[in-house]
Amino acid sequence: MSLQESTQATQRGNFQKVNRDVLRALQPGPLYFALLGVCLIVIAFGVWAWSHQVLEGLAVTGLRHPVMWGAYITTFVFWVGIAHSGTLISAILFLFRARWRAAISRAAEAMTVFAVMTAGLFPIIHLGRPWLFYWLLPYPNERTLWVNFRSPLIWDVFAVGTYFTVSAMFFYVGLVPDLAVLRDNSTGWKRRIFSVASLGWLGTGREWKHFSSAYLFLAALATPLVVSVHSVVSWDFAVAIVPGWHSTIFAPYFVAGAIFSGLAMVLTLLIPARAILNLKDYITLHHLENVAKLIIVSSLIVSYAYLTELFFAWYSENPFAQTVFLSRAVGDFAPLFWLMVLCNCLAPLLFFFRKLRRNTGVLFAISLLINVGMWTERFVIISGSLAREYARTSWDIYSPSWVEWSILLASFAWFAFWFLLFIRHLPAIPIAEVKESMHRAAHDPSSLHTEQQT
Amino acid sequence: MSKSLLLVVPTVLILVLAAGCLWIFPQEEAYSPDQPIAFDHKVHVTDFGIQCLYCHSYADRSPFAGVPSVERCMGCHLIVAAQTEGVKTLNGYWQRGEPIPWIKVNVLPRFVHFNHEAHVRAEVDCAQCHGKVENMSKLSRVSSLTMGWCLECHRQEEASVDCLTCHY
Amino acid sequence: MNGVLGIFENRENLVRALKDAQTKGWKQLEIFSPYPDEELFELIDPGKSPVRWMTLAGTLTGAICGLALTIWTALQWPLLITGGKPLISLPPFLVIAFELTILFGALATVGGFLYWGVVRRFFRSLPYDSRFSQDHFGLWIECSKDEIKQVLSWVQESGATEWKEQ
Amino acid sequence: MIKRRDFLKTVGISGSAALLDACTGENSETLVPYLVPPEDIVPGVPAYYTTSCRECPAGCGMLAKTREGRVIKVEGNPRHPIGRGKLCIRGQASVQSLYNPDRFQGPQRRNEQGGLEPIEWDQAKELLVSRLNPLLSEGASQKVAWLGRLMTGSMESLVRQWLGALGSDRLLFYETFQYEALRRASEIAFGRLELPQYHLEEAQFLLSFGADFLETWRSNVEFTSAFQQMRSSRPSNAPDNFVYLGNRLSLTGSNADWWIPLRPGTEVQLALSIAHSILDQGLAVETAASQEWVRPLLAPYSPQSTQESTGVEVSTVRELARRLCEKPPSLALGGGISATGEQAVPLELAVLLLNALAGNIGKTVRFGTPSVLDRLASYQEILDLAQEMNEDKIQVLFLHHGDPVFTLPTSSGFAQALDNVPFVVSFSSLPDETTAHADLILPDHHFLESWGDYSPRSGVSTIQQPAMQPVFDTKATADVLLSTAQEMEELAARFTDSTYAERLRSHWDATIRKTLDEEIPWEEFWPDVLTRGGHFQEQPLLEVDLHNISEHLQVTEETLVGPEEGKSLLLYPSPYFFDGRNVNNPWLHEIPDPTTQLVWDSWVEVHPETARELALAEGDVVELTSPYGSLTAPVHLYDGLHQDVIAMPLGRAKSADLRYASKEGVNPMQLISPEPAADSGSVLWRSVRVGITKTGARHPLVSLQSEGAERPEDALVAIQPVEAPDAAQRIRPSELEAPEAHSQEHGPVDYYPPHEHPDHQWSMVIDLDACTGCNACAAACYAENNVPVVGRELCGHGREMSWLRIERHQKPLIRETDVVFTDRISLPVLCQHCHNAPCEPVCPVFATYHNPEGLNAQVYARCVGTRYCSNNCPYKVRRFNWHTFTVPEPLQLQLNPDVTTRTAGVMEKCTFCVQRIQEGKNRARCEDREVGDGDVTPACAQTCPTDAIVFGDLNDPVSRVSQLAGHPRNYHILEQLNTRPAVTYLKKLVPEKPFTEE
Repeated sequence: MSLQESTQATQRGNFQKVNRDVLRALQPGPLYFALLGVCLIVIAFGVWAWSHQVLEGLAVTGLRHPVMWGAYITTFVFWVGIAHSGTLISAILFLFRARWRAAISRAAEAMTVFAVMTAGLFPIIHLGRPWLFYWLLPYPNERTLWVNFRSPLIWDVFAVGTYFTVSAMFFYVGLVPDLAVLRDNSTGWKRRIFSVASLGWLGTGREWKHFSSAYLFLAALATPLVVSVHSVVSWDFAVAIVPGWHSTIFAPYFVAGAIFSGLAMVLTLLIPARAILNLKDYITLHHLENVAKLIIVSSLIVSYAYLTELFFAWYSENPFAQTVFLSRAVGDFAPLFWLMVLCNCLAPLLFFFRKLRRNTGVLFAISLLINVGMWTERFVIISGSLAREYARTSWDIYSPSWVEWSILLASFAWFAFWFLLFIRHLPAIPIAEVKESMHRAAHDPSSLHTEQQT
Repeated sequence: MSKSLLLVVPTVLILVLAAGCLWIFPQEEAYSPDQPIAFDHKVHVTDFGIQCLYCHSYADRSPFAGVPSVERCMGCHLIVAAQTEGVKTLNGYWQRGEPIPWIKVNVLPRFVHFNHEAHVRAEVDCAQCHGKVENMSKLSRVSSLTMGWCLECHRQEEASVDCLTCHY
Repeated sequence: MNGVLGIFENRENLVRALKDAQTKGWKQLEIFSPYPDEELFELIDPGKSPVRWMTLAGTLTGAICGLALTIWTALQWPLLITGGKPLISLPPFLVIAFELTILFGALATVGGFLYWGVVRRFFRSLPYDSRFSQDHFGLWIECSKDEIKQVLSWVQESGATEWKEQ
Repeated sequence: MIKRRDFLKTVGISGSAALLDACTGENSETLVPYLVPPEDIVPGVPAYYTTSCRECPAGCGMLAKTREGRVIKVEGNPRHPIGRGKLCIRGQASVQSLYNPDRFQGPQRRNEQGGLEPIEWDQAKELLVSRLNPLLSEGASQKVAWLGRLMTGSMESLVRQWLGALGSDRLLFYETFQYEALRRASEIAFGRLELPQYHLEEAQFLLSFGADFLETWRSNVEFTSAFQQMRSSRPSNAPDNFVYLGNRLSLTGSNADWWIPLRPGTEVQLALSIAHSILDQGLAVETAASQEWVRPLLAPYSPQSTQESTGVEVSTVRELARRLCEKPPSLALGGGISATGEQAVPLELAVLLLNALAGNIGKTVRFGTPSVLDRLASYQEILDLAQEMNEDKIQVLFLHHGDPVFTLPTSSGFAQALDNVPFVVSFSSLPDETTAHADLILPDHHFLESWGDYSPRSGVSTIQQPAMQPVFDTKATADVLLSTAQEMEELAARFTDSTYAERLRSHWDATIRKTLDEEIPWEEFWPDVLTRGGHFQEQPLLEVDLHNISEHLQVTEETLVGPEEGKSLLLYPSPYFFDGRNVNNPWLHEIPDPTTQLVWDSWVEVHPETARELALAEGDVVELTSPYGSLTAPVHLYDGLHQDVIAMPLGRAKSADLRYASKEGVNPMQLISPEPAADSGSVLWRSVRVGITKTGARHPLVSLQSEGAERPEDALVAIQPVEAPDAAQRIRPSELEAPEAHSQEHGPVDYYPPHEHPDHQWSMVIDLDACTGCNACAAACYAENNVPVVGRELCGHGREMSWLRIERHQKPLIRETDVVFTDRISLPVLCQHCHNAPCEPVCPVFATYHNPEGLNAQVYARCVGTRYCSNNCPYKVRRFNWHTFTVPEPLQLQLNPDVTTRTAGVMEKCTFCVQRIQEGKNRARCEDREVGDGDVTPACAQTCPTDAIVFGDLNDPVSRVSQLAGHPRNYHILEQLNTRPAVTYLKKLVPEKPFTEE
């Protein structure tokens, strides 16, 4: 009896601690504002660069005949990819009852939303006449002209649009009970805002019941969605006849790549975040290690895809495909290609060593490498193939101009900007879920046990 | 407060949508610029029964209908109504040997190739696009001249709706 | 709307009290919890949430709208043939249909949650204690004015640490 | 006619409007009516005027297409015997010399500071009169001289009369490239001091000693069509009937089947040894062979003896001899610029002898039709004039077009002589090296702005009509002469015609109408002349016999002055710029040079071997030094050269202040010898050896065709059978019978049913066997479709906009034997208008789609610029507007109002000239008839001198395309992609066997 008493007491203590810690995390330091400032400056520069491009025409980019797609589309694919791991962690792992995800799921979801917001900008930035972007939406107009649903770009519009809406809703629904926590711990106008945002959440049994069921179904819908989105993105290339693009393995290949890069980004974000917000007790080495394990798996899948591509090119005896892959392996694109192999295939192998994957320094470094590697991969696939198409008399080499580089940089600042706002104003870890898993841990040790394993 | 929100949010959304629709289908108000000479179609067409083709003489043999040359105007106005205000101005241009800078009323964008000849031959009445000019003392645009407007007729008359008919 | 709210420091007391209350035949009960706990909810409101039906309806609508939109717009201008493919080329249209399936499904699900989880609650004015979002549990027993005395005395026995009546 | 001001206002508006942003919706613009409507102008309806092209002396017939009173396009005049409706690239680009922004915009005078200052025409005339009157008063003779471009008919008579009135008959016609040696040779051999008329179309076998008749030699359009007739009639089992001998592989050379790279200076010996071998094998025609002087003359030149110096195998010589004679008539052409040195006359003699022995005289080589070129003043005569100028004998010198200071050997001192003349009057319309020495500039009209007549050869008198009002404040030279004369009391009485037009008519009446056999009233004669474009009549063939040429045929070792280790310098007329007269026409710079594929520069061509010796790389700037001068120019590696030679194009660069002319490598004429040839008195084009020194500077040359093989990975790919578009362009006689030659039948089966094309199915057939790669089509496309010029820098960034490119596919030339298989394919690549177009389904907004007439439509107004279509186009023919490209005033007046000008961010490409399709269909509809074959002809097909491009409706069974559809030689490029293009190619026929059997 007394034992039970004590466990209950400690649990209450823990619950209070959770609230305390999370709320404390919302108190920013000077470093925070410094970062925010830097982001804003970089964004401003990017905006200026883009307006320059709009006024001058795309001649200010490095793009050229025949390489019509370059850094912008690369970056688009990159950010969409980043988004994916968020959904993986929050939805897929949720369905698989991998409880350890609880602590990092919130951050991952936020990352998804912001990454899609960033990605969505690039198709517009890269347009020749961006002021007409809305022509890509099927809206009724007096011309009775609609959009061409056969075009993968329209699939993109729908896939990315859906993805953004769904992940945003998923993020918000999960947030509602925690907003109530904020409400109950704030006063004045903040309290008003939070009480509106939390939809007047009381935490009644019935609320929780519908909440859980909604959350479950959203997760169930998000899972096929996340697979479809990057498949669609990959079809931008796979359905084209460009040698080096036109490949059946692209969908799974890209989805794996997306999750791979996303997981890396999770590490890149969480390792500093948990230190700064000192949430080390919630986002533990154990979590990071699990992410690292997932990275190994996805890295191996990606490496396998690389080999498959090369094998196809060789075995098909299709001279065009061979030209492209030779130009990657030993031609003008060799440096990028091998950089990509180093970052995406070799570096992650280090995670096979427990010591290394439990060392935050190593984790962080390699996660950065993977980010670079995955951007390079998309660049090599997109520009590398275009530069070596059928008409060899039109071959040319492409390298991004300062405009493209600065817009790429600005996209990172833009992403960081939102993420900073997020960790400053919203609970970076799902309070209710953490409490729930604490409760489970307390009541059936088995779940604790499984937590160690997953 | 939370409850009233339930009503506020939807209303706002609906308003926004409505605004959007208005923006997509803008209202066409009649465009009627002031001309260098206050030319009165009503007088010329209704009162004196001059045919369109008399002045816009290219309409049946060229993509452009053409505006009458100053000489054509002077042809009559050397004698007719020589003292009226408008004709004085006209005479001024004639004396100075300057063409009259009429303001275009029915403007098509550069990327549209319209052919008067084809339409006249297809027996499309001038009024179908230009309206009842014979009743207009001051000329104004009656048709939106938007693509949808063209298509309406083309679909009805089973004329070509291939983009290349007008866009090249 | 009258009743009594008991505030509990831990789950066990709440469960005990709840079961007791149900035996007493009080129907209008509601509990408060800082985290989702299926067993608890089973006690208060057995059965599955109707949200699932919303999801189903949404997905079906989405699929139909997707196909309808693509096919109908294609027929708007049959001249626009591209790449030697038929006017109504289903494979690409299915992609759109799929995305809309998910989109509408998700929207409906959230709609369902908002309706049953939020809107419905707006019309029952329940009491609240800000500790419910932290570590306390609550039990609300709705009853008529004259029952209050009796309920209140029961609550005091039930292991609640605090109680309010309204 | 309308007043010029109003005219400019009208066109000014339509012109600037054409440049307006295609996206502007509501923009209030003004309608400017004519003051008095010109009877022959209906707005929106083109009016055509026959005239004569004056870009080069060939004088092709020309049709000027005008809209709202401005010339927007020029095309060949189909009823004219020269050109027969075709124009070369220079002719197509002549509209840009009309609207050239750098033209003199009015008369100018040299002021005290030595600069040019604008003046009024009245002042200008006063000034001229004031300089001429004294001469008249002192009754001086031969104090006035006229040096200018060729004139005939009324213009010539006017100038002669005018000079005569000033007491002078010094009228010299100047052209950079003369044919003095050939004329002299004809005189020696046949007693006719005239250029023979060559009839390639009748030749069974053609041998050219460096005569680049497809580019610049005499009348290139005429020769090109004749060449095509000769080629198309050749037997398919022996398709190699053209051998080119010379030390540079020109465009003409690369259109030959075989190239014999000759050591410079050995042409004569080779020609003679061929003649020798003809006699040896007893193939010669009796009349020639029987002449007693022939055998002794040829005795020393047995193939064995010449082999040493020429480096040509005995067997080759024997084969050449055999082919020359086996199927008469054949034809041997002699002496392009590249073969014009000391030995020019002997070479021409030897070549004429070959023709005589092969029995070509009177068949493919004819006399009795003197060419206008016969009347050119020789270099010697011009030197004499310079002499007089130096001796102060010339008081006033008139320069009428042409740029002698630039095009004469610099060291001839003509410029100095010019400075010694008290008063130099220039009628040039473009600033150049010569006008820099003029005291008074009275800019002449462009030939599209003025009346005139020109007779390129006897029997062909072309009328030249003003197709439009002058763009600038210029005056027709003829009218200037008349009006000045009328202001000088001594002359006024003798020049009564008020205008030149009047004089022209009376001249034609007197010299042509009155000389006709049957009496035609003027009222019928003149309109007929104007519509026909001139008056043409056949000339009788003149019988000639061969004289003894032995004492004139002294074969000597060619002496080249200059450093021993140096290379023999070969100057060649640029195929696009001739002698540099149209160096400021941007299209010509932007369209890749046909042999090098380079744009926007001048260069010196060096053989890769030589480059290796001198450690030179592409783009290195070298200094070339000869005893007479030196210049620097960037290096281009070209393997189509004899190793002892370096070559340089003439006329791509000028030092004059012209915005489009290159400033690199001017002026090669500094390098060559000022000495005239002893026998013919012509310029010694091949006279020096030049030393090459690396300056260390670099000037990368811009090529629009990436040479795949230069990249490492391609070295690996080369092992694989890479199917670039050049795949299977060649076909050998034996394959002609093979059924799989038919690409149509064995195409893969489609999953979807084919398109339906109820009314028309437009299609194009391009015959690679006919295409010479002259690029006239490309220029026509630029002119017709408002294709913007982007300039050197953007070309370097791969932003060129050309809708039609001619790819040069030529493997590195193998030099194992003395005879090289040229193996050059010129592949015109334009939008293939695929029926399964990969570009279409990827466009999100339907900006491109397949229209019911089989066109791959591109709707600029709808394009948002995703550029996906371009990525997905395997032919890489789509062009993207990286900027909103504009042109300087008044070049925009040339823009075609029927074609939307594109703005930044929009994709564009070949449309099969859809505006012409619409126009043709509309015309047919208005005339209540079906569209027939030939009603619609795209600009490229229209101008192609070899008719390599055929366009038509596949639904029409009698159309030419339908007939060519099942041709055994046809194929689609990248057929394996099953894009089903509407453009079909006919493979080039290449020889199966090596040149010599044994």
